Amino acid sequence: MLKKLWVLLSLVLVTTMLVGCGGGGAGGKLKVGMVTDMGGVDDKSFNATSWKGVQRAIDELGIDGSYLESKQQTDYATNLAQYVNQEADLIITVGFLLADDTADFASRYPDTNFAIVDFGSLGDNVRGLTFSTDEAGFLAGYAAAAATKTGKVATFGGINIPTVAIFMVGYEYGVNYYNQQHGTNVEVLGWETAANDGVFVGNFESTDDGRRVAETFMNEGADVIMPVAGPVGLGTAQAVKERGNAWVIGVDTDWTVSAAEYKDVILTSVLKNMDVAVFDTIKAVQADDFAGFNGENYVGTLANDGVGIAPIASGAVPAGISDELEQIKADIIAGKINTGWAEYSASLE
Amino acid sequence: MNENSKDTRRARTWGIVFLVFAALMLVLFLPGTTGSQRTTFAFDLELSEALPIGSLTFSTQGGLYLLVVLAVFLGAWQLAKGFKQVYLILGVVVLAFVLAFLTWAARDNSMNMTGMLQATLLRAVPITLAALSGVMCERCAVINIGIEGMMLTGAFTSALIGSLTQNVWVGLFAALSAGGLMGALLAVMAIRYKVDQIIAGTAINILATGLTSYFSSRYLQSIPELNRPPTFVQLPLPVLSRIPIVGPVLFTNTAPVYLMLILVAVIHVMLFYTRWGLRTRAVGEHPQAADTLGVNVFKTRYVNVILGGMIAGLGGAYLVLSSVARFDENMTAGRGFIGLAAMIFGKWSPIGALAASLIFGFADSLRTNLAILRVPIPSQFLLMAPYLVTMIVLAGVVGRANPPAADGQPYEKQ
Amino acid sequence: MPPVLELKGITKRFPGVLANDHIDLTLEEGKVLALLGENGAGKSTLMNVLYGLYTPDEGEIFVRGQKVDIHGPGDAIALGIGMVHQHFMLVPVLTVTENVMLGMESIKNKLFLDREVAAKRIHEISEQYGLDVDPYAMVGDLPVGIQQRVEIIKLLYRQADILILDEPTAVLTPQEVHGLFQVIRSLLAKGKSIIFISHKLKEVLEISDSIVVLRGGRIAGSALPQESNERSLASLMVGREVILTVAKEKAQPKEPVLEVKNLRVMGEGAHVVVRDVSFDVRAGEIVGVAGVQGNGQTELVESLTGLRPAQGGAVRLLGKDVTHASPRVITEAGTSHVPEDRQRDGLVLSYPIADNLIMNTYYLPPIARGVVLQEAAIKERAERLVAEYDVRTPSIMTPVGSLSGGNQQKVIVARELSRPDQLVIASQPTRGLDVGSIEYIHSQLIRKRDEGAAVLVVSAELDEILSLADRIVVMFEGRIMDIVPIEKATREDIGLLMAGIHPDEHGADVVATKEAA
Amino acid sequence: MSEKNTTQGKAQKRRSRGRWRALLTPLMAIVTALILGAVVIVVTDTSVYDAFGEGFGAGLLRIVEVVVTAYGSFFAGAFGDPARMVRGLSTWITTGDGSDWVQSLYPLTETLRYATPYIFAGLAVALGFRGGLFNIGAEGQYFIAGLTTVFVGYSLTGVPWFIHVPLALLAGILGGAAWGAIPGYLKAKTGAHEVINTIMLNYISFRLAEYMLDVGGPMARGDGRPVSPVIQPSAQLTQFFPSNPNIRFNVGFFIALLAAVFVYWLLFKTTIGYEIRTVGQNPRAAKYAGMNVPRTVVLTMALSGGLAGLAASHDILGVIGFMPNSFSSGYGFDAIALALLGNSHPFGVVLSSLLFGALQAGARNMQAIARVPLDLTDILQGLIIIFIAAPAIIRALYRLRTPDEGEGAVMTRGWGQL
Repeated sequence: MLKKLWVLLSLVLVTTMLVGCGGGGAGGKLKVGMVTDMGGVDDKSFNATSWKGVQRAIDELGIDGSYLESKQQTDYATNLAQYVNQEADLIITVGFLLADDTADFASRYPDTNFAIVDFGSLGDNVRGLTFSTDEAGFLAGYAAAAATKTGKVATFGGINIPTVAIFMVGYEYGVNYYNQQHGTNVEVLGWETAANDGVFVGNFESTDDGRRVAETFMNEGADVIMPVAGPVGLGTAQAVKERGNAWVIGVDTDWTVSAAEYKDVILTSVLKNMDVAVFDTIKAVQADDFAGFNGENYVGTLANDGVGIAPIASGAVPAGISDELEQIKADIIAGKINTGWAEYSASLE
Repeated sequence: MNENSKDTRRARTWGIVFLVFAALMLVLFLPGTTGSQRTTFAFDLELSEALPIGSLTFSTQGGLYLLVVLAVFLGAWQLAKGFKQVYLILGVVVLAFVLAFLTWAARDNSMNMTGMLQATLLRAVPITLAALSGVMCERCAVINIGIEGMMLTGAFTSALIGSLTQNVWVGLFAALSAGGLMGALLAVMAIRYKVDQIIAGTAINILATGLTSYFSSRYLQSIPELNRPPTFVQLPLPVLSRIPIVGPVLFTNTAPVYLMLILVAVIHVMLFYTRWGLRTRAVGEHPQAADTLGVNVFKTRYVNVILGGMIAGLGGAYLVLSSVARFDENMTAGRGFIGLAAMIFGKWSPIGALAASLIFGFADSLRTNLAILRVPIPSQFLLMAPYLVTMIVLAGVVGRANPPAADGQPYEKQ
Repeated sequence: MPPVLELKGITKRFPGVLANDHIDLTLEEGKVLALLGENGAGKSTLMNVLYGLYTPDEGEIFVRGQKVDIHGPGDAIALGIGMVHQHFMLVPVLTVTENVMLGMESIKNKLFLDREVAAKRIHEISEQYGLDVDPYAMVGDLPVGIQQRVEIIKLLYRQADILILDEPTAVLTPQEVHGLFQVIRSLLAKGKSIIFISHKLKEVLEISDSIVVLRGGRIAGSALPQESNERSLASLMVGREVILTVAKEKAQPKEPVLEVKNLRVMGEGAHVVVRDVSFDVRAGEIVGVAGVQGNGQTELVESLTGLRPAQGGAVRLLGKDVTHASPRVITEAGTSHVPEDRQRDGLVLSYPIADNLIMNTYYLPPIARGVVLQEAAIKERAERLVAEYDVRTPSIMTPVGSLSGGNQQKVIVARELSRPDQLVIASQPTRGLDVGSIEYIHSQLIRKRDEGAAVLVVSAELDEILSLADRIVVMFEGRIMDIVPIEKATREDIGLLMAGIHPDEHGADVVATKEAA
Repeated sequence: MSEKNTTQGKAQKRRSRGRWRALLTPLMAIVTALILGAVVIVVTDTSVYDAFGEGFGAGLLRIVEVVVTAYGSFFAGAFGDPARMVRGLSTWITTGDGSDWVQSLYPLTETLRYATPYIFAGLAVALGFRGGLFNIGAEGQYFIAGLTTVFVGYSLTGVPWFIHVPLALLAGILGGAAWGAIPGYLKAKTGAHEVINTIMLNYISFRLAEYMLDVGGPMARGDGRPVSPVIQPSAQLTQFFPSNPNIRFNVGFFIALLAAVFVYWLLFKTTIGYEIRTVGQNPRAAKYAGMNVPRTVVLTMALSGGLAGLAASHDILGVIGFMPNSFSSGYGFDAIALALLGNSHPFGVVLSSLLFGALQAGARNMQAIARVPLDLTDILQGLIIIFIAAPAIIRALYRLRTPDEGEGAVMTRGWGQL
């Protein structure tokens, strides 16, 4: 009985090993690999949005695209090595936590193209994809201030890291700018750039926390809330939807599309068009005349539509506000308005 | 005589503790205030049916002094005469301290007390259900450390089945079944196979995390329609919901919240006043004794552990069907473990578990309010607070809580 | 009329053991059948078979002439069979009423426990049989004797008419035993039949109508009390002539080794359980501490060995103050300790014998050099002690848990007595052992005395104290009732002292501490 | 005399056969878990349903294909490709270019690298089990040790490696030990159960690490990211294949093996280990024997924490080179499985860690080739724990004979006090 089992086992082992090693190798397609950070590809945030860009490239450009999830810090290099060994043409890493490993691989594989979301330049063959989210957050803050009836707007984050906080910084500055322009006194709950601290739920998982924090905000009189915490924000949207007399501001993508069930309470969304940046990067690499990144980076701004805000819910703000927002957008592009980046960086020193 | 002197010494210690609290209020909160500052506590909630009672605005320093005087008075009385219910008075003094903290934090600002109490209860719901699950299992001497996994399973199932059927009750029922199934797995391992119960629970946690995450990434994420369950609507109870403060907090809730409150009461009554409860407690304390009187120890344990699993499943379903209307990986975020701590803190009684969970819920909602009021404590430290509270509570205040005598021991027919 | 209970050819096997080998028993209505035998003779197994806790491999049971199958306690209860276990089956945190009604609850309103009705019935039963018990008392707060009454009430509540009493007198004072016998007689008068299990010859002779002696799982013989005496029953029980007294020389006490003065000790739950106890133990004598279990002896020993802090008073060992010393300091000062519960306190059952033999010397040379254990030395020592103390084991690497109780105790005795200590404290040294092991351990304690050590023996068995001790300290409710030299000790007097009654009415207040002072 | 010898010989033979049988149950547990894992993979693969739409035979074929692809890539990722190894070796011999040979070893080195922190963490939990303590806090101890080890790693400059590396390792040990000693102390002094306290300390340690590494925080690198500075080169653990930096197999693995030998020696050959085991098996007996039970409890938890800390030291000094604010690893719960699987014996832990290392390395390859979510490893691990903890299930399933009961560690003792 046991002997037979052994024979069977070893047979299975041998065959599976033989088959397993045959994997890999793609046709003439451009091979693009994406390495997520620990949130995984279904984080409802930057991993998901970046993957959307790759998916679009698969559909529209006919590339061979795939992703590898990371569960722990040491997985990044493992996954990068996996793609390097598969001789991927472009490797996209998502999140600043992968910067060190990306830099390392980029220097060792100068012929491979890399792109990293949320981090700046790392070398000639790496394209940094960064976003001036404060600019978009500024517009959202301005719109929020215009939309509030209670004079209080709120925001909170998952964990206090720069890519999260920068949304909140722009938001606060936008509200203040509105106050300045309209002589109002709209208050921001949940973030203070000067203190570099605010309301954080401490994770990107517990949607219930998002709901409870939203309820507390509403009880304290806020009627616009911007959650910067991945799926936790959907808990906020649910709370606001049930209450009905407040607004949510989506982040990363247009929530009226990605979370359509909440579209009635979504004032607008702060767009961080990572998918566009990723898609553009893939497209550039696929182009016939592509000659390497040569240290060229991508900074998503209002100017190049790398960041922006989604259309504002109709009737939510007074009629003139859209025009004002257009003007502000132009002023930001022209560098006439401070969106808070400088002060925020200073507070980090 | 010796025993008496020890008692007086303890009484004196408590008196000093109360005075220290008073001194802390003076030192910590008073210096940062000015005479012109005013604190506002609001009590009305928007959209609630409760009769409005307005808000309370008072001088910050005045409020602080009042609370300090209260604590000093209680401390002095304790030193001089001593209270019979020391722990009750301790509660009052701690409450005074928290109020002083809030008075200080909300200086030149306002805070909605009713809102905070409401958040306290709602945040306590999943923790209480987790703790109740623990009570059910441990009262018959099966340790359940797999509550977290059972909750996750319940949450996942309720999201999936709720979405498929678009019926909250079916979703809830599915979560109960899934939780019960996980409970049955624990029961079989603990009772039939006599596996170390903590290890069995750990296995359930790992397995449930893996299964829910795996199926979530295979199905729920790619097909959003599978992750759009309906939710329970609020059912304000007639008349009761119009009472100020109490109405919005207690009587304007969804069915699972009422269900939780009813479960606490029912399990408490069942445990201490019915045949099932008597047998359960006997099995947890002295299974042989129960066995020799013809009580089926194994059956009692199977039933209780499966029921415990169902309650944990309900806790998961609450998060989905009564809170956020979707499942996300690891969305329980440690509530099962906090519930376990609440069970111990509550001394294995349902009402105690509720009380302990409310303390955790309060710590949670308090830190949100404090962060909104821009208390200059880094958010990370505010986030640590509930865990620190748990440790302090376990180490000091409850001292040695006594679990059911046979807790964790598999029963063998001799 | 058929006998009320009849067992025919009951056989029960456990892996490697034949616990009951074709046992036949007959119990007549209104009579007491005594089941006599040593520990391990198969009495408890037989009764567990009868009570449905075990299923017999062979044999038949007849109740009132009807053949019955008993698959669990529920069946036994339904047939009117009830059992008072040697270790009480009571839940300490429940009340008397709750304990009694458990499994047969009175219910009101279809759901709720009806404690009043049950309490009323308990009250009736206690009136009827002279069992005075408060139905609302918490069982854990009751003294042992009362707990036993609760157990009997449990049976009567279930209308049992065949009562099995398993070693009911083990935890009682002679006076309480007397009370129990009165209860038994009133039960018989109401037509109940009783199986009385014991290994105490005197009691069996006093209460029973017929006697069956078990040995090694078989019936060794049966007897009628009026035709038997202690000696004949004992030889039936043990299978050979036994010497019921221990041979020893008269003690030659020398200087005091242990001096205890006004010692106060708290028990669990912050009650004082040892109250101002003073006595001494001299080199070359055995002092026996007599008393019903739970009168502070356990805490006294724990305090003397450093396991429980003293609240007041002083303990001096060889002139050195050790009142607040740690167990290790006390051990190193020259104390051996045979703990009361060998499996719980004295051994690590999963360890081999060799590892158990080094439990208090593991850190000393030659067992350890620095922190490194010396395996050769451990083995050598184990081989030597196993041979010297007659531990019956296949190997020194056998886990202690697989040895018999007697051999387990010998391992502890070997470990403790092999050291050149001047003080030996032995708590219940022979509890639950067979006669052979008891004799052996007694002889070792006496050898130790004769070598000049001071020996303190605590035992709940009055016979053990009477046969071993040179002086007897009697404890009651944490106090020393009296200290009696063996020459002046009589069974009856010591029994009265154990029950808190001073036989000498005039000296009651004076005698308590005179010896120690 | 000679008779005695032969009986002893027989007994020995029986014992060694028993040992093989003891290995059989875990093996069957793993196989069973893999089979159930395959069921999960197949059931959740839509292509299988499509294939069944075409016909029953096609469906069956597809099932085999799915399973073989999944587990094939799994084994290839865990152990490598034998053919490639041979090819690489022959190239090396003929041309002197060893890079192919080294590259072919990559999967194997990944397995060993994943196994290294597992050995440390598994030893931590196993040591706790031996001492009757249930350390669920390896994760938190890992975090705190990460902070201390990385601090020494980056802040100390100008010291040679043979001073820097031991110092950084020591920092990790001390950090973990301190964090482990807290619940030990609380248990010894107040009876608060270590399970709850270690869980609480896990959450606290995450927040603490977040605070320390927060941008602008005390240990932040200062490039706008919540990560620590990179450690000095002198603090790096020696890499074995510097020619191929993708291979991050380092001397840490051998430190882990040394740690296992040390724990074995400590537990079974020293008086300290004797105390730890006695307290674990029977704290009352330990107290009666004059051992200082509270001190032993604190010591056990500190040692356990120190071992968990070494896992962090390995990951930082040998693999990542810095500490990010989300350092999470899941080692805490995995370690429980490892200790259990290894029967709380140090060498058993090494074996089970190798298994889990293979599981992790294989799963990553399985993700890349067969696109099976990584979460499958959790399912497999959960199942393996269940089957190992309840060997009766496996024995019943495969009709194996019941082995002789030997000395096992007392795992936990409920909420009971010392």
